[in-house]
This record gives sequence, C-alpha cells and structure tokens, in this order.
Amino acid sequence: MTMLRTAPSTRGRKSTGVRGRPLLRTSYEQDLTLANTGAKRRGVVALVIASFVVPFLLADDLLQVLALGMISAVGAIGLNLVTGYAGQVSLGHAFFIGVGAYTGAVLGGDPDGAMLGYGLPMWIWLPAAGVVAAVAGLIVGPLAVRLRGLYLAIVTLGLVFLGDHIFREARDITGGPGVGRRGAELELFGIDFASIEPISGLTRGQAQFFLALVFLIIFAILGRNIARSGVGRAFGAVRDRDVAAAVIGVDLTKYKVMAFAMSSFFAGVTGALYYAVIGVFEPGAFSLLLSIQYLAMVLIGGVATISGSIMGALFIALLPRISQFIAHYVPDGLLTVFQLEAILYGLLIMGFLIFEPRGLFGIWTRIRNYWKGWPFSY
Amino acid sequence: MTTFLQSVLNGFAQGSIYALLALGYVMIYKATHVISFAQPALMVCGGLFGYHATSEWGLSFWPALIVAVLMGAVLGMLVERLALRPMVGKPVFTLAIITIGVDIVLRILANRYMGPDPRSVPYPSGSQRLEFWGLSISQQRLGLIVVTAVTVAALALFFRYAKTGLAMRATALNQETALAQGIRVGTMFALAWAIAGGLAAIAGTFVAATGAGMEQNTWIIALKALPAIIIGGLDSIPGAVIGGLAVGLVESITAVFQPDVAPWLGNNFALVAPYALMFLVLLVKPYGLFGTKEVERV
Amino acid sequence: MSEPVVSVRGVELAFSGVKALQGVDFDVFDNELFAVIGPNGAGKTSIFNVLSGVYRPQQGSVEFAGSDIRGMRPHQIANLGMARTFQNIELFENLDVVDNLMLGRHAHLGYGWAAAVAWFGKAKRAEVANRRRVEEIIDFLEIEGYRQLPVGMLPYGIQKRIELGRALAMEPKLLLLDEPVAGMNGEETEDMARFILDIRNELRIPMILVEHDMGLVMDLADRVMAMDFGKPVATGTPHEVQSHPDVIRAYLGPVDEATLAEVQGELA
Amino acid sequence: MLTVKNLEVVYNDVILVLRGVSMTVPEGQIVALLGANGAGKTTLLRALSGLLDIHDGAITKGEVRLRDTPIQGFDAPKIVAAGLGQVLEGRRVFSEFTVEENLRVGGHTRRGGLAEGIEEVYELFPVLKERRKNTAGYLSGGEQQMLAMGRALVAQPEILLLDEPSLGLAPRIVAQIKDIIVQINERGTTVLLVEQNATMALSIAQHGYVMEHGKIVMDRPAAELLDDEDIRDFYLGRGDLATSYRDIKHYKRRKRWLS
Amino acid sequence: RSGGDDESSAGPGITEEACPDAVNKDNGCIYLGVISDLTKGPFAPLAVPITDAQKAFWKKVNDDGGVGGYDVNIEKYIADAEYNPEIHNKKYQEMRNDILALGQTLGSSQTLAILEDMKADNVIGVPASWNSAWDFEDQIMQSGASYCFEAMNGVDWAVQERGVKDKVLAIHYPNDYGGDAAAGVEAAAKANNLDFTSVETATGQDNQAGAVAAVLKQKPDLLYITTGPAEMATILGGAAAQGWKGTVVGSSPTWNPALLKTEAAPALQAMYFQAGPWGPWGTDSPGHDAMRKALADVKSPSDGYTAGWVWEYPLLAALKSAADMDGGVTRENVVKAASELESVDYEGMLPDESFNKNGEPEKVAWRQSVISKVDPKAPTGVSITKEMAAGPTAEGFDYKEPCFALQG
Ligand SMILES: Nc1ncnc2c1ncn2[C@@H]1O[C@H](COP(=O)(O)OP(=O)(O)OP(=O)(O)O)[C@@H](O)[C@H]1O
Ligand SMILES: Nc1ncnc2c1ncn2[C@@H]1O[C@H](COP(=O)(O)OP(=O)(O)OP(=O)(O)O)[C@@H](O)[C@H]1O
Ligand SMILES: [Mg+2]
Ligand SMILES: [Mg+2]
Repeated sequence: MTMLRTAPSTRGRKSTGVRGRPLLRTSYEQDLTLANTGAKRRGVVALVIASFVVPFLLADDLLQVLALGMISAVGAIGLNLVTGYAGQVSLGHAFFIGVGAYTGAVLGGDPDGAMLGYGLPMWIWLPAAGVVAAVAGLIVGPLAVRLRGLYLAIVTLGLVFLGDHIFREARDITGGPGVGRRGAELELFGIDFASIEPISGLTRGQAQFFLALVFLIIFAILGRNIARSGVGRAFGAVRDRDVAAAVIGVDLTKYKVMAFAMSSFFAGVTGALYYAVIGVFEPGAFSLLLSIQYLAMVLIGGVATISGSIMGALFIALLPRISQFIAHYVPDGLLTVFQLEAILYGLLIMGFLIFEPRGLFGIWTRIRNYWKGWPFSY
Repeated sequence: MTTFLQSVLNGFAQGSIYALLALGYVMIYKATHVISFAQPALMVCGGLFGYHATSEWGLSFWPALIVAVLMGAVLGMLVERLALRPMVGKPVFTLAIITIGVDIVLRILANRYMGPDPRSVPYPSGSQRLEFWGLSISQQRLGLIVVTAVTVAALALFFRYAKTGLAMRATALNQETALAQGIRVGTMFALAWAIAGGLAAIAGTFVAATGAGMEQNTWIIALKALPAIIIGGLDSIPGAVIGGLAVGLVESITAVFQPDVAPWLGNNFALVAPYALMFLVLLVKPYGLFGTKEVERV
Repeated sequence: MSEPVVSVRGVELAFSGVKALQGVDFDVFDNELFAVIGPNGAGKTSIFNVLSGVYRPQQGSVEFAGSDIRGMRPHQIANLGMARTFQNIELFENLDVVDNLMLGRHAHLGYGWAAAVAWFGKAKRAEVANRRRVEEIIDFLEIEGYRQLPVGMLPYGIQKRIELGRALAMEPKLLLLDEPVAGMNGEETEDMARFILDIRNELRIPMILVEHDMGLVMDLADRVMAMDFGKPVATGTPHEVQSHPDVIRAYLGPVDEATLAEVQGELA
Repeated sequence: MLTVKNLEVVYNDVILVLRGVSMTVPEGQIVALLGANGAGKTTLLRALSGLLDIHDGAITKGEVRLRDTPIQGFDAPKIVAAGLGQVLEGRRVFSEFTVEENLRVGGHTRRGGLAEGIEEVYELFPVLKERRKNTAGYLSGGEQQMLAMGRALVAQPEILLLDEPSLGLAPRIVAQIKDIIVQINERGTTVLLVEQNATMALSIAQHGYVMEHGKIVMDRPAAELLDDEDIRDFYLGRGDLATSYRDIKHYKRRKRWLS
Repeated sequence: RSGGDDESSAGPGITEEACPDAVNKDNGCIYLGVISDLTKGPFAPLAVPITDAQKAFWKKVNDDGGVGGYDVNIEKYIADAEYNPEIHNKKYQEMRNDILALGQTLGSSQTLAILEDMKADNVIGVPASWNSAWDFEDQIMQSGASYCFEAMNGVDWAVQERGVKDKVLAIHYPNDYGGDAAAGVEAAAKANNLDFTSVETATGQDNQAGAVAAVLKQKPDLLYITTGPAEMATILGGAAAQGWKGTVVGSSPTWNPALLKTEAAPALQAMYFQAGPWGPWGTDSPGHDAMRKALADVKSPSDGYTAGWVWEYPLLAALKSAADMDGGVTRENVVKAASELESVDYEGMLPDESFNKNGEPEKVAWRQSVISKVDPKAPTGVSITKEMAAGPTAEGFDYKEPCFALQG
C-alpha cells in the first residue's frame, strides 16, 4: 500500500551517505543500541534531565497539559506502529482508546460509585486496559488482511461509530452520553496522583507530570524495541510491498493482526491513564475527532518514528494553547477570539503539513544534519 | 405494508441527499485518491449560498440553486488552490488531514455567518406533499430526486465521453505519468474540487430547504456519505448513487422497524446501521460493489 | 540423476480468458541451473508466481522440498526454502540495505513478538547473529558502501544486486531469478553473471533463471526450457533448445525453411 | 532541434546529479545517450520534459532550448504541448486502466484522429490489440513496455525521448522496437534514445553521447562509438572475441576508464 | 500569569486594582470565569447568546456602581470548551487561580468534570442548564425549576387544558437534559394515569426517522420533546405531514424563533407549546425590561439571552451578601453566602423565593414553571399562556434524590 509510504527517510540520511562520514562501529551490538552515537547518547541524557527540571519551572495547568500530551504520545506511538510502521491506516484508534479507558475505569473505578467499578489497583487496571484493547485489536485485525488503503481507513472509522453506539448504550459502564463516568483511581505505590493536596512536596501537576513521564519512557522504549526488531522490519515490509514481503517469508495475516493488536495495546493503556487523569469522561470523547487527532499527531510528528510520535503528540496537546496565545494578539473584529482560536487550530495543522510534510521529525533531522555537515554545504 | 413502503420512500428521498454528497467525495477521489473531509463544510457553505441568494438577493429556489452551485464550485476551487495544490504528490493521508483543517476553518466561518438561528431556503411548493396509494412524499423531495438523477446522468456521460474524465482518473493513478502525457494535473484537481463543491452545494441547498433548515450541527449529515462511498466503491459514480440510496434505505427501515424487531441492538441503532451494512458488503467485496480493484502483480 | 528439488506437473493457469500456463512440466535437480526462456507474455514470470505461491494454478501439481506446495501461501513456501527475485525490482525502498537483507533472514530470526518487545536477551542475540550472516552476504556481493542507505535511492544495478542478496539471505534451497540482467550494460551483466556462477559453485544453490539475454542463458544454463503461449516448446541443453525450430520461431517470428536452416547453421 | 547547454540539476537541494551537461539533438535525427546505471540519463530526460520537480529536483544552472525557445521553466504539460513526448523509464502504465484506456490517455494532447492513432499502435503491436480490454497492470513485463511505447506514439510528438525502451523485451521485440524507432524517425520524429542495449542504440543512431557521473564524457558520431574499444568493452559486453561468461575471471574488477 | 497573583490582598480572583476597562476606576475587581461552548460544539448557538447576556448583566451591575466596592469582570476569563468534559477540565485548570467564581459552566458531565476541583478551591458556579442534580449540589447555583419539574408541569397542564387523557410519548435525548425531563414526564404520566412510552433520539435532523415513526405508530395525545430546536421541528413537522395530530410540549431548549421561517411553521403554530422556567424575552417585568435595555443592540433576540441573564442573579446576591460578611468578598465567604441564601432578587423575572439553598431540596427546591404558546408577534416567537405555577404532580413529588442521577 502506497498511501503512507513517505519519501525515503529524508534529506538527512542521504547527505550522510553522500558526504560520507561513516561512523565507526566496532561491533554489531553497538550498531543496534538505541542511541548508537555519542551525540545521540548525550542528547538523550540531556533530554531526560531537562524533563525532570521542567516541572519545577511551569505552572500546574501547563504541566497537566504536558502530562496529558505525554500520555497521548504513547497512543500516538501505538498508532504509528500500525499506521506508520505497518502501513495499515487506522481511523479507529479512538475506539481502542475508548475500550482501554472503560476497561481501566471499570477495573480501577470506585466500587461504591454509581457506575460499575471494582477498585482494583493501578498495576492491574493499567495493563489490563492494554490487554483488553489488544484483544479488540486482534478481532479487528483480520479485516485489515482483506482491505487496503482508504477502504481500511473508512472501515476502521466504522468501528468508531459502532463503538460510539456501544459506549452510549452500555450505560452501567459508561454513564451514557452527556453524563459520563469517572476514570480509574490514580493511585500507585500509595501515592494518589489525583489528589489536590500536595504529595510529598509536589503539586498535583508535578506529580502527574512525573507519572506521565515515566509512563512515556517505558512505552517509548517498548515501541522502539518493536520497531528495531524483526517485528518492526516485518511491519515495514508489509507496508511497502506486501506481495514481496510474503514471498520472503513474512506472514501477512500474522503481522497485520499483530500490528493492530500491539497498536491497540498502546491505545488501551493510554486511554485508561489519560481518562484517569482527566477525571470524568463521556462516550462522546471517543469520536472520529479523536482518531483524527491521533492521526494528526503521527503525521505532524513524522511517520514511522517513535520520537516523531512524541513530538507530534506534544504539539497537538499544546496546539490549543498556541492558538489561544496567537489569537489573543489578533484584534477581534469580524471573528470572536474563540472563533479565531478554532480557525488557527485548523490553520496550524494545515500549515504544518504543507510546509513540512515530513513532520517535526523531519525538521529535527534537518537541523541535526545541518550541524553535522557544518561548516560545509554542498 | 404501507409503513414499510413509506419508510422505503422516505429512505429513498433521504438517500438522494447522501448520493449527492457521496458523489462529491467520489469526484475528489477519482482525481486525487484523497478522501476529502472538507465535504461537510462545503455542503454547509453551499446551503448558506442558497440561503443568501434567496433571502438576501430575493431569488427564488431554482435560480438560487444555480447560484449556489456556481459559488460552491468556486469555493471548491479556491480550497484546492490554496490548501491542496502545494501538496501535490504528498502522501494522501497527509492531504486528508489537510482537508480536515479546511473543514474546521470553513465551518467556523459558516457558523459565524449563521449565528444561532437555523437558516432555511424556501422551496416553491412549500411543504406540499404528493399523495398516492396511501403513501406521501413532499414535492421538495421529488425535486431533489429529479435533480440527483439529472446530475448523475450528466456526470456519467462526462466520464464516459469526455477525455477529461479519463485524464482525471489517470491523474489519480499516477501523477508523473499523467504529466508526461501532457495532462494538466493542477487543472484536473481544480476541476474535481469544483465539481465536488457544486455537488455539495446542491445537497446543501436541499438540506436547507428541508425541515428546520441549515444549522450549526447540520454538517454531520455529510459523514453519512462515508459508508455510502465504501459500499458503492470509492471511485464509482453508480457506486456512489447506489451506496447513498442504500444508506438512506437502511437507515430509514432500521429506524422504523429495529426498535420492535431487534430492540437488543439498542436505541438509535439506525445511526450505525449504514456502517453495519458497510462491514457486510466489504466482507464479500473488499473494493465495495463497484470499486476498481487495485492491481497487484509481481 | 538424484531427486528433483522441484517438480512441476501439468500446471494450468488462466486469468479470465488469458491462458497464462498450459501443461507445464519440468524438474529442477540439485545444483542445477535451469533456464526458462520465451517471448514476452510466454508465461515465464507466471511460473515463478506459481512456484512461490503468488498465483494458485487451476490444475497440476508442484512439489518442492518433498512437499506438495500447491495451495500453500507464499510465506509458507518461502519458509520451505524458496527464494526469488522479481522482474520489476521489489525492494523495500524506505528501508536501508541492511534492513532489506535482514528481512531476507526473517524466517531465521527465531524469536517472537514477546522477545522483540523485551529486546534484551534472545532478540538481541538473534539480531547480532543474523546481522553477521548479512554482513557475509554484503561482502559476497560487494555492496559494503551502501549498507546504511535507503535502497530507493540507489542505482538500478545495485538494487538488482541487493535483491539478489535478500534472496540469498534466506539461505534458500532453490533460487528463482527473474531477468536479473535486464537494463544492465555489458560490464554490469558480467558482474551479475559472476555472482550467479559463484552462487552455483560456492553456495551450490539450484537456480531457475528467466532471462531474455540469450548469450547469458546459453552460457550459464545447464538445461533450458523454452516456452511460447504458456506452453513449453522445448526442454534440453542450451544447444538443443537453441536450434529447435519452434524456439527459433518463437523468437524470430514465422520464418521460412531457408532462414531456419541458416539460423540453425549459424548457431551450430 | 533540442539543445542543452551547461545544465546542472540538483535533487533535494543538495545532491548534484548533472554537472554541466551540454548536448544537441538535431532535427530529424536519432541521438543515442549511453551511460552506466546512475550516470544521470533519466535525470537529464526529466529535466528536458519538465518532470524534475515531482522528484524534488531542480535545474540550478544552464538552459534547455526547443527550436530556440528556452523551455527549462515550463511545466510538463506545456512541454508536451510543444511537441516533446517521453516514454518514462520502467513501464509506467496506468495499471488499473485497460490497454485501450492507456492509449487514449496517451492521445490526450492529440488533435483529432484518436481512433486512427490507436489503430496504428495496434498494428505495430498486435498483442496489444488482443489485450485491448485487459487491465494493463496484469500484462507481462514486455507487454507493458510495448504499451508504454505505444502510448507515447499516439500523441505523435515531434521529438520523442525514449528511456530504455528495450528493457525486458525478448530479442524479437527488441528488433521490432528498433524498426519502429527507425520508422517513426523516417516519418519526421526526432528521437533521443537512452539505452543500455548499446548495440541496438548505436546501430540506428546518427550520433551518440556517453554520460558518466553527470557529465558528457564522449560525444561522437554513432559509428565511431560503435568501433570504440572502451565502449565495446563496457557496454557491449564480450564482443565476438570474448569468451563465455563461464570463463570470466574473478579478479576482473569493475573499472572506469575515465573520470 | 496575572489576575490572581494578588492573593495577599483578598485571595484569588479578586484584586484591589481596578478591572481592565473599569467603569468605576476606584473599585477593585472581581473576576468571574466562563467555560462555555462558543464555536464548534453542539450548544454553540445557545451558548453564545447566554454568554453575551451574562456580559451585559455584569456590565449593568458595574454601571450601577458594582458590588461592595468591586467591579465585576466576566470578560477576561472566558473559555470555549466545545462541550467536552476534557477541555472543560483543562480550561478550568487554566483559570482556577484567577477567578473568584464561575459565572457559567455549561454542560452536566462537563461541570462534573471540574466539580471536585471547584469544591477543593471553594469556587461556586452557575450552570447553564436546569438539571435536578444541581438542586443537590451546594456549590452549583441554579435558577428556576429543573427540566424534571418543568416536564411534570407541562404534562399536568396538557391534561388540564388540552384534554390529554390517553397516551403520552416522551422523545428525548439520552443525556442529562433529556433524561431529567423524561423522568418528569413519566412521573406525571403515572400521576395522571396516562399511558407512557419514551423514545430516545439522537442529535441531527437526519436522524429523526425513528422518532417520527414512533409518533406515527403510537399516535399519542401528548408528545413531550426534549431535543434541540431543529430536531423538534423535524419530528413535529414530519409526523404532522404524515397525518398525526396532537399536542406537543417541548422543554425550553427546543425552541428557536427562526423555526417560524421553516417549512414546519404551520405545524408548529398549530400544535407546539413550550414549557419554560420563566417568561420569555418579551415578558413584562422590571428584570425583563432591564435586560432588553442592556441588550438593545441584539438583532435577533432569543431566550438564550433571557436565560443567561436570569442565571446571574443568585451569583450577584451571593457576592452582595459576602461583601457584608467578615473578611468581605473571598471565595470562602461566597460559598458560605450562597449556601445560606433563602431568596434572591430576580427583579420580577422569577419570584424571589424561587431560590433557596438553605435546606433540604425536598423543601426548598423550586417546582414552578410557565407554559408558552407560539406567538409570531412576540419578539422570540412565544408568549406566556399559563403563568408561573406548579402542577399537582410537581407539588406532590417526593424529592429525595435527583430525577436523573448524574454519576456519583
Ligand atoms: N494476474 C494476472 N491477471 C491477468 N493476466 C495475467 C496475470 N498475470 C499474468 N497474466 C497474463 O499472462 C501472460 C503471461 O505473463 P507472464 O508475466 O508470465 O509473461 P512473461 O513470460 O514473464 O513475459 P515477460 O518476458 O514480458 O515478462 C501474459 O499475457 C499476461 O498478460
Ligand atoms: N529523486 C531523487 N532523489 C535523489 N537522488 C536521485 C533521485 N533520482 C535519482 N537520483 C540519483 O541521481 C543519480 C542519477 O540517477 P538517474 O536515474 O538519472 O540515472 P540513470 O543514468 O538514468 O541510471 P539508470 O541506468 O539506472 O536508469 C543516481 O545516483 C540517483 O541515485
Ligand atoms: Mg516476466
Ligand atoms: Mg534511468
């Protein structure tokens, strides 16, 4: 399927090859590690340190936005696995996120609340949400074997509508439209991450930020592991040329289904955690719009890159703030500031894709390569 | 029995709207292989053009419809030129997301124009209905069915006999090869969007002439065309029509009978029935009823 | 001779009206280089597609490595040890050379999704071991310089070589080559010929070769099968096939007896 | 008459592929362009026919003139309208179209007589006529190549750029293609022929260029090139004297004789 | 970030410094937040007028000299939450340190999404709905009868005045709004010995086929609708066109004057009545007068304005009484003042005693509402046909818990 086949990974790599500065490796292990150059290693370390400093510099509301952004980054990584790596465009991500959210809410929800809740601890409900969503993915996967491209996309979209119907009707679980329910209890190692009281000196925003950060780091590594292993390669093969992939021994059905299941697992844990942080949510949350938002994260961040997914998710999370910020500098005349904000949201997504179709990751590689090649240009 | 026939008739009439909307998607798909998520906004704008022409310029329905179609076509072209042309050759899903951006922007502007009130376009015969065999249908719906039939016929002829039709499809299949044959790819895109904008305007104007008219939430109707185009096959004109009508029928029949026949499916199952039908069709035909199968050969 | 590696009997394949293959029979033996020739549309690629499970013939049997593979799915056949290259290059353009070759080793990785997710331990060890094998192939095909480049941007000739490499990485029991030297100049053709010979002599993999370059076929093949309109018209040593009147007709079009004799004479 | 002066082409803003190429394709001639894989032949053709920007390429220097009109700023449809047709490398048929639809698209710019144009192509390639209602994507490789060639002919271009038309064709069809090129040339079409099959190309061309690493390194009448020892060695493979492929020595390494 | 950083002076959301563009330069400033549905959400057509009316309300308060030495600003912290609980929550987090109270929080699950934080922050809020659940929440200040009582009164009225004696059908959205009303209809149907059925319907004019079919099948005497205006018109118009005749009563959000320009207009005139918590825009009362004057620029009046305006009175009352307390206007005092209010001066738009938070809902909840009829001459297309009253069902209703439970 050529839908998402992007230009081969970009200017960057090309120029490395052409300009030829082969990085010396002395063993294959070294070649296979995550951060396989010194610069990358230093970069990662710097980034992690920075992430631990940030919470002490920002206000709580912004921290929560970032925390939610990091949590949705895991969902974006999941979508990138199925759509970016394996090339199966899914508009059904919202459904799997919903399945995860409700699984989490039921298992980890307040047993005395009005909705079904078992009050299980987080280390059970979080993975369980992933597993249940993955099972849903397993059921849907076989559709992907028969369908291609936009047909698959719209069919997965149908899933969102069917899911919406189920979520609306299963009122004991979801509360129904316009009513909603509470997410799971956010308590881990005896720390209540939802409490407004400071937790060992940390505000709620800070605590949630750290929770999200750790969550993201774990799943980003898992995502990266999948991507760099034979599984990730097989995904790429299925995406680029499925007949050729089959002929070299890749079982198409198995890998398409696996891609859906893995992606749904990521979606499931994201859903459960995200809505536990949000607090109250209703079936309307898992609409086409949510699916599209995730697709936008993947496309804006960069198809088939883990770090791109993270950047894309943070960008989409911050986008309302960005448009809010800009809108307040435009004098309102014809449009109210809110209409302006909403329009800017649309325009920024468009502008981004038009001017940098390779996504944030593309910008990043370009900057990196600029410095690599410095001071020589061609 | 009358209830059944009446619901078939209602579904048929509603299906005509979906068919028109589906045709818009198909036009864009045929030339670009993109699903345009901007169709809802184009429909809303088209309906508002019709509204403006009748209530502000004092035109009557039919001239207003023509004005709306022309303006819709121009709007479609503008969208293509400004937002999509710079992206020629980029992955189609990137383009699809861009159309979502377009949709957001246009809909906000339309809402700004509409304000809180529904806007309706008066149909010449008002709410008069035609009665026969114990069934009834509003004249406005009949008008819609006729207009749909004429439009479909015109488009089908265009694609059959005009070389532009073939050139449009060629463009979608492979832009470089199309360029090498001397096909003006940009013109094809613009044309497709213009037709899609015009079709959306017809649908929009009729929607605005129905019931409470066009309001801020009416855009959702356009999403019903998505299962329709999949059922019919993304690139097929007859497919769009049959898909649209099928969705209308299934929806109407389910709405009437499901609460009694299959209450366990839950409230308002009619809303998702088109998607259920879509799943069924795809299980048998992965490219919809009339879609072109993608060639895979090594 | 020993047991055939692959044996095709009475294969018939038709696509709505077009009879692509009719009554195709042949065997390929151990360490043999078997060539298939024929005009365009004769059905050569279709034979490959039948062998590798992309097409399912309506009639006939295909036996490979001791099992009946008719009706098996492509990846199952691949895992039995059949590898091929394609007439139109079918590489994974977005992936780099190493990844393309590693994909060739997919069946040999020997770890599942769980190990992949965990990475450390089994998966990592397997990756390193297989990477080593891939480096040997890189070495063999002399493509060291391109390792980390996405194959989409490499010159055509190199891509053809990488495709061969990917097939070799599968450690196949039978290798199918579809027009390996099409679009290559004399020098590149020689390079490719050398690799084919090396594969035959050093790796001892039996091969089926489809090629329009008669010089190459006649020089390299042990046996040749000529086809026309989906039917084998002659099978035998290159020399026998070359002078078969039906083969000459298939290649030159209708000829009168005199020219036929002349051509046969020239070839002899 | 098509002239190229000092042309430079860059992909993705950084990869310099053509480094000052100059050549002339005189009216009514067949000119052959040879070169190893990756030399930049296809890139040159793209630059001539306005298809570079689709590949993120751009002309950064130099000039292309068609009958004294500089055309390097034109887009492809304009160039096609000016009478320059191209057969793209690698059988780019519209897979989902039938054979006939492909030919009709080929005649997009043709004024009138489309049916005759298609009929002429069917005469040249009778297989295509048999397969006229078949989906082009399912044709065999060679049949697709014929279709690509036929499609370009329907447009009746004044100048025809051919990018490896013999690729994957059986000897008999190669000979046929060769005849067709001569035929259309005799009818007044100027031809620029890119070929790996140098024997074929040089045997019908009046003039030949050899390209290497984005530069023209040889520019001679075709007959001279055909006699040139290096050319024979590199493009024609083992001439009559060469031994069988089986005897190729392993130590024989690829060498370039220039640059 | 500014606004609430003067916590040293009077606490968050209140400053000694004058408001931006203050009317009374010497006054301090109280900041009220609004979290509404202003652009793309389903309630945007209603929420925009509501918000505009609330701006006008507080402008008038400022023009009259402010409250306890403060001007009130409701313009600076307005957020568009698109009717989405998640965004609602985010927007609240953004403004939580900057506001004294929420002048508007629109939507039930939306409000629930921030209720815990509001409680922790001592922030009270004015809902933009009439939900029975709010009668049971201390920090939510609701005006007028809930949908539930409104529906009981509507049914009781129809039984008395329109001769309904057989069958009542409730067509409603499945949410808090429709659910609350349907519960009221059911209670009233039971009390009046009517045959009751209910049908849930979805938003969107094109999704009303099932609702229309239900009407045609059941042929009810009374149809009680709780949807949006377009849906109501589609159902009523569709059923009427196919021969159904009966009485239709809709909750207040089912009406929009522009419906009189649609093809459903004749049917509406013949059959439709609106149950509402107070008199529409054109009603004659000092409060209505003040509102019309303050909103003189409005081109097409609607009862969204009326609602937005009325809802603010209790908040004004709470601010006033907090200003008289020890420590003056602070969040804590406002919460306390609100919970002790036993009446509010609605300037005649509602009876003063209609607002009473001081006691069990069973005792203090307001149960009276009005019925309006279509009146093309009235500014918003409807005028009162039955004055403020509670029907027998509402009067006798055992109100221990909300009619329609929002989640706990
Ligand atoms: N999937 C298919 N559907 C329809 N026809 C097909 C299909 N595959 C092959 N054919 C037809 O079968 C015939 C044989 O095709 P095949 O590709 O095997 O030829 P080939 O001998 O490889 O020719 P070439 O040398 O040109 O590659 C051709 O006429 C082709 O059109
Ligand atoms: N789109 C592109 N982006 C970047 N580099 C490219 C692109 N297309 C071609 N190149 C590079 O430009 C060089 C010349 O390519 P070109 O296709 O013109 O060669 P060619 O002479 O036609 O070769 P062949 O005989 O293989 O067709 C090659 O090194 C190729 O890798
Ligand atoms: Mg072939
Ligand atoms: Mg080339």
